[in-house]
Amino acid sequence: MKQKPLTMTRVALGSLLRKPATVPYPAARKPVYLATRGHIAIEEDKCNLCLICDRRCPTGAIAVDRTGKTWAIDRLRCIQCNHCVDVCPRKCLAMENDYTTPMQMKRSDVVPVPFTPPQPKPKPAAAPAPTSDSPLQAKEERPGERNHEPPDQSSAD
Amino acid sequence: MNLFRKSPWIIHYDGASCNGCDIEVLACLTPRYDVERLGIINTGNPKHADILLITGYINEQSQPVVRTIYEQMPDPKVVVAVGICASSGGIFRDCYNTKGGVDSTIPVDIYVPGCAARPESIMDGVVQALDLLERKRKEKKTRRRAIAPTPTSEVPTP
Amino acid sequence: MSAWTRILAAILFVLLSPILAGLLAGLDRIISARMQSRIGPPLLQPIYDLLKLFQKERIAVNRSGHFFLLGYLLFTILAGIEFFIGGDLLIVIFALALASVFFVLGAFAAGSPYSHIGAERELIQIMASEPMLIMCAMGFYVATGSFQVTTIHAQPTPLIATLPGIFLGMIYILTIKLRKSPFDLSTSHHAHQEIVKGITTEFAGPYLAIIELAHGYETILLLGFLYLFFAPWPLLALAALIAVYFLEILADNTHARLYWQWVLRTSWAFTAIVGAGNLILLHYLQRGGTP
Amino acid sequence: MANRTVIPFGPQHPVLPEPIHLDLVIEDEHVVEAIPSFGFIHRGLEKLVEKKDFTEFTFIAERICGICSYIHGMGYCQAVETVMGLEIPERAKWLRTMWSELSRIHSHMMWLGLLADAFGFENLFMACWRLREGILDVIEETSGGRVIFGAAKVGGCRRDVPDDLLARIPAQLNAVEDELRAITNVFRDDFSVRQRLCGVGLLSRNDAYDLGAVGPMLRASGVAQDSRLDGYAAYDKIAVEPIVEESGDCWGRTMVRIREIYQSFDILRHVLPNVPPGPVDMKITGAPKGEFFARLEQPRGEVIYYVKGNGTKFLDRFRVRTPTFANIPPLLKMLQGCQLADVPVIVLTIDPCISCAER
Repeated sequence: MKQKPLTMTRVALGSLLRKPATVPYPAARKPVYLATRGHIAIEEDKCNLCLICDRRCPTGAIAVDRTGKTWAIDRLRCIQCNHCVDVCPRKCLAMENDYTTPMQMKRSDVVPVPFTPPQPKPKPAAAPAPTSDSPLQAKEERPGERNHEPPDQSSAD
Repeated sequence: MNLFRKSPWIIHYDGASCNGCDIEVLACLTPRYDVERLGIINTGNPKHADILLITGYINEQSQPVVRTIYEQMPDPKVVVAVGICASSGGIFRDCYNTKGGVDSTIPVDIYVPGCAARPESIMDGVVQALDLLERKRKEKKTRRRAIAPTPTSEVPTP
Repeated sequence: MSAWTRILAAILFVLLSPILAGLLAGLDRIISARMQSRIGPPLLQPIYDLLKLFQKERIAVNRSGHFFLLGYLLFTILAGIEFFIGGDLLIVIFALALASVFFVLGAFAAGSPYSHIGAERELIQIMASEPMLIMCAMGFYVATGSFQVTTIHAQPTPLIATLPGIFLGMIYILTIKLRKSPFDLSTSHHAHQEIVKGITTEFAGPYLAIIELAHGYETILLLGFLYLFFAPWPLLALAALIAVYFLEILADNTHARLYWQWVLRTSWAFTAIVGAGNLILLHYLQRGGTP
Repeated sequence: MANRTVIPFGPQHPVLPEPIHLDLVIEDEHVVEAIPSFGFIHRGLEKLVEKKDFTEFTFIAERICGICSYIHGMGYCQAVETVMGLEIPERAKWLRTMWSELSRIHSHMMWLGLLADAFGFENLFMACWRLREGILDVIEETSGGRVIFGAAKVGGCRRDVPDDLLARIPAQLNAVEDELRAITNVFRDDFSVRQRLCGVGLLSRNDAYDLGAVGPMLRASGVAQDSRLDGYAAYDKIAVEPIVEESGDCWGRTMVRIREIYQSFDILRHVLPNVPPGPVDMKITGAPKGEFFARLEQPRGEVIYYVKGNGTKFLDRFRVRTPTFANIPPLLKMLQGCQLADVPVIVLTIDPCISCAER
């Protein structure tokens, strides 16, 4: 096969004359698709605090507090795997298409859940006894955990 | 004029990540996203860089590397943890060889969530970092003035 | 040209070159970006970069390195002043070579393997480009009988007519001097390199800005050299300079980086063929066809 | 400059985004020896099988590597399915084939760009990555993620792809393919590219075989080996011809990968209209008991998954042997005696994926 010089010239000059392929992001943005996995949202009215999402989350990003009646997600732990959406028995979780914005402080998004447990019949989700990662324990370790002190930064001068 | 807003140069270090965020960081440089619009250059040299993008968490072996890169960067500098592994250890935080997110080793200024972090997210994170750069420069200036009335310019080295 | 206009030209060179070179580099980056289907940075980006670098913290690896860098900047400016004041072309070339040597010494002083390799490669690039620069001065001498820039500038006919080979050779080494692919061996502005940033690896903040500044002066000076080929017709000169610069950008975007052996070999071969060939032919013609 | 210098290469390096460290002992810009050190990215994720149950481990398997993410997830699932004796639905098999070919195209195009970056050809890098975005769009539209697909599941696929979308994809692929021709012609013909690739990093057929090279490395040295011929997923119904080059140098490996891109386009054009209707996953009962080796063809070469179940929800053992791991001995062999400028090119021709290799 022969070597040819300047084979890229046509591509380069062609691109020079065409419109750039750039989507100027903050001004315009690429459309998202129906399937795009962005972030988890909850319809808190439907939630019955069954704890299934809490237990099945592969990274432990979701924390459900039955006594305080809150559903919380740590966006910095969520891997958008969609697993909680798949396992949610009441279909109150959904995968939204837009991603979470960056943040300067670590925080959890806490959603209060207006759920009043019906008195007579016992809740089905409470039946399997949690072994090591009980919701209470998981909740307690959340604030302090992995919250390392930044190492002493000795500035250069 | 806020010059750091106009010309942030980045350096990218791949901690122990799965490469997903790395290729998204690189994708930011390429025509679809083209961060050079914002004056961003991927220098690859810590001494030229203003913003350190780290993907992936830290393990024993990479800890000194990350620390060295951070210390080699001249002030003002900002650290952006890209992806959930860099932010919190992510799905690998239960592995035996993790030390946690980047904040276990160096102070992190911006956390970019996502697995893998989308290029738009990374750009948002970098844009947030720009304001911090200018603020850090001013802080540095006032601190220096407070310590010594005559500004010393060079770091003496043997 | 009167002495005052010449002094004015030199002052303008010192004052305006950074801005002009910045604009040129900005244009370069925009056109490169468009060739890559990107939007590219704002036009003033190189100037922003330069000013930002001056605001960064000064990290010193080695004080002597910075002394050499100041030498690089100073001698580049001196070469430029000598050129625009209409002085001796040989002094310009020697001052420029000295400036490059200072730059190389500065990189050697840092002691990092990357900057060492970068400095070695820079020396090779100087070796590759210097013969052509000297041959350019010789060509001007053969064509006009003088090394003085004023005399060369005052020629009634453009020198491109008698020195086309020298002009081609100058374009060739301009690619080396501008650090464009395929000759971005020692350091590269945009593309990534196996030796990190090569010769500039160890210089941070304001010192990097000095390098950029000196590089800007050098660019304008070299474009001044090319201008001399079209001196009587300024508009043609401008068009030619724009065309040459565009070709440089195109070459940058259509070539991979090549080996230093290749760079040295081809630039000497090219210099010998077009430069020396042009000189010999010109000499032969001036002697009235008798050898 | 005849005395020996040691150049540290990595773990942070502009042309190689991944953390591998090589101490290059050089003499006159010639590499005498390359001493690697590893472990910058070791996570120990194989141990996690003891903490996560075998279905949830799929998410971790997908994150062994973000570039070949889907094939890792799929290979793990395939190994578990074989241990459990599951026969997954036909549609799931075809969708798996589609996604693994898409990920091969995206990986190879990314690699072409990185190779161009290694020899300082910025425009070519940008061009490859620009076209790759077209493939990523298809991936995102079908699976929901740009790099981490999240579509693998023990017992099938996690999501179905609507038929009208499947019908639309070939047109998108054709558009990418048309533009790609001009770019790959540059790799094939261009003078400066050929200068940097031809005759660089020679690996003879015997060396490649003895040192255990896999994938495009092996095929570029003239050995026709392709695990897709084993007929996993729907590959038993597709004729796959291993792509072989004889030259054994960097250029040969580039050509193998370029031809594989076009081959994948052809396979996809065959797969997409033939995806059969039906369910995409099945209900899983019980837990894996027994052991199995699954062999798959990644973009980088043959990958092997070993799974050992003990009848509980938690697996006993899980091991991956990734192609990059297998390709490192040939890499060290090739680096001896090359020029310093060739180091990034040679390192990239094995298509290093260090996060795969170190897990």
